[in-house]
Amino acid sequence: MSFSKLFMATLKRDMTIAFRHPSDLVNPLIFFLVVVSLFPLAISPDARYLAEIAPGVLWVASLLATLLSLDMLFQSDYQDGTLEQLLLSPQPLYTSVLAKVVSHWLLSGLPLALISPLLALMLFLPSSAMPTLMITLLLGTPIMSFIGAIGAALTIGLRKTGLLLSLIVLPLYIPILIFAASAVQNAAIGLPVLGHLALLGALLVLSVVLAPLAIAAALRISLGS
Amino acid sequence: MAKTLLQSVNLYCERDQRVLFENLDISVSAGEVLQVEGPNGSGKTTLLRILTGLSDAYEGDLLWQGQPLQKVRESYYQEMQYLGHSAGIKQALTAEENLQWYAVIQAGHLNAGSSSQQRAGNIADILAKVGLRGYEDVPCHTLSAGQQRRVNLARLYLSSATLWILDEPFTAIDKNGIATIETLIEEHVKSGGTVIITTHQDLKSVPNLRKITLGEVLPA
Amino acid sequence: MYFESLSDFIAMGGHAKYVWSSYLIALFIFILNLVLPVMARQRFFNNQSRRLRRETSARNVKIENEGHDASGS
Amino acid sequence: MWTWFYRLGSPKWFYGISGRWLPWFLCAAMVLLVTGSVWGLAFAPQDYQQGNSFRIIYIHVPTAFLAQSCYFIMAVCGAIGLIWKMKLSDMVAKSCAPIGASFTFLALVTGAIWGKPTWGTWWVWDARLTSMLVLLFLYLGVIALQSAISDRNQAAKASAVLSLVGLVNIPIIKYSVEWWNTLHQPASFSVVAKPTMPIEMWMPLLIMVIGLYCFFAALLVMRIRVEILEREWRTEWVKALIKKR
Repeated sequence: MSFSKLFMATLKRDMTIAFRHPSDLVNPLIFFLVVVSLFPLAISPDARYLAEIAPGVLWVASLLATLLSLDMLFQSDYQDGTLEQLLLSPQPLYTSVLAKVVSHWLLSGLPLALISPLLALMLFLPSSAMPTLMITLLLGTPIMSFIGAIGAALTIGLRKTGLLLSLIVLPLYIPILIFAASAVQNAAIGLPVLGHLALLGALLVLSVVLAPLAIAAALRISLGS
Repeated sequence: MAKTLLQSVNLYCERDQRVLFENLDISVSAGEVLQVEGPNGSGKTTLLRILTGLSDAYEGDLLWQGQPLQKVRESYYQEMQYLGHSAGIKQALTAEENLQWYAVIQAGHLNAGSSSQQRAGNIADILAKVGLRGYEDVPCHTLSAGQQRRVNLARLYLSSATLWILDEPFTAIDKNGIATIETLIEEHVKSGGTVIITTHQDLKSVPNLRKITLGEVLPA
Repeated sequence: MYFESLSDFIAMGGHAKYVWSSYLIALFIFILNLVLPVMARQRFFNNQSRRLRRETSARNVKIENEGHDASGS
Repeated sequence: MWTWFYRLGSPKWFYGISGRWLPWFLCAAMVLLVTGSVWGLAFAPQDYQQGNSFRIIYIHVPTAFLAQSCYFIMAVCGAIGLIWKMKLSDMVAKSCAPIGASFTFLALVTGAIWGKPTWGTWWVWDARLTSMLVLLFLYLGVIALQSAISDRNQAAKASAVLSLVGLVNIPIIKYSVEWWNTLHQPASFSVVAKPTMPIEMWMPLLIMVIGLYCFFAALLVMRIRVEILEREWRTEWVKALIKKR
């Protein structure tokens, strides 16, 4: 059994399921939209002011949207017993976990990155910063999916997971938030951003390689009682 | 004498400061059926999950073909098929899609050499065997509980594992279905397979049946 | 002694409230750290001795009943 | 064979031997901490810039120092417990979390108090204070996860994984925070580097650090002993202990 066959089978399965529950797909996006539109209401509709806080707001909002979408990663598989079958498969768990996280990103992070310019317009982010915003989201949301999946795997089957999951995962998101938001800020005032993006890329590579190991271990632990 | 496949030595398990079982020595060999009995809450499911290697909330040793189970996990899973308490199927997917995914992730003990067309044919045949002809492409949430259970049981046809571990496979299944499964188990055992099963059902036609009962040893 | 007098020492050159509050909070947290495990230990022994007593009494009752049954039959 | 040894032999042995160590740790901690703080408070010269408020350093720096090494110990012991299934190691990891969190909290509070006379505000988003804050979040996450899982072994393993992930993240967090805020003082104390402070300022700090390590060891042993009792409740030796009381 080749790596790609196993990977694609799980990816296809998760995508099919998600497309049969379109609301699961759309909800994080709506959340993103609502949270972002709260800031002008709460602070000020002044364009200059909003442009200044836009990078931070967009990034915090996408971080929260990712966080809230994490429970769809393993929870339903846990409830219907397919997760334990995945663990009992003779195939490497690393691959199937990788496929699950990638499908989570395709369903949550990628759409967020794609609609972010629209919301950036609402916050008057300078158009020179748009490409950087999209690139940071494209690089940063998969890292958040990977790290978040560790937390999701650790909290499977516990009661009241939502708050616990945020407590566990949010501190780990801090470096991504710092690098990404300051990259967008730099882009807005015309400073170089390549260094930031390189760091984000390095973090992405690190999380692709290491996180599935932690996720697989966490899944075995969570189902092991 | 047949070779011992799975063996537990001095198994001990406690839950919430209550001893579920202790000094439990089980061994199953090829061509045997082990029926685990006991009242609700006596730890049948816990025992089965321990035997699959899912749960490690135990003390004692578990051996697969004489080797510690933790060390030979991969080869154990090539040879072991577990049907759990829960449905084990995705409601949003059709019966066929569910089995297709299982065909891939169980590939270690899938009947080897099957191309995807053959497998599709296989899956249709298998669904017909468990009485779901005509239900291949409806989402599982439209099926009844018993039919969903049958989709799960269809995985046994998909597998070439030697050891089956079945947790209450007869739940929600009608008389005909029970007879079908019993035949299936019988055939499996006759061809040298091994089954560990929890059920309250009497397995009349099954050869080489042994029983153990949990929950009789009260904590001292 | 670095300070001229005790009152100088307590005044800490005008920074008394910062210095002394830091040390007091530290003392409080140190004591809390000491007390918590001691209390947990106490609680464990209380709970377990209660459990042991409960179990021995239950066993005694059981033995009595069994004795009764044996004589009755 | 080894796992059997660790599983059955170790906790009882540790309980016995640690009972003998504990008073020594406590005494050493008491003597060193009292000496260090009296020296630091009354005999060390004041800082020519910060005046006497600098004396907070004798509590702030050792706790901050210990808070970080405690996380390291927690993660490493968690890993040992995860890989070699050493129960004692799990217990060390579990006991580290609340102690470390309380020290982190203390370091933050004393840092804030120190900040008031130095910077004029209670809180500054200074790089080191911010990484301490994130460290506190990491500790709280581990504690929250630990207390959410009722099964002891599972809780130990899950929090071990989490603290290892945190350990991998800590350098990244530190780097990112320092990068985010390049305006920070260089670390004022390190064991290996040559001290920039005069010796009469620096000695009490060293004594406080050693004293706090002893105190930490004592606290750890106390918590582990309770943990051992709770895990071994059904063994004869614990039952005998209970009956003796």
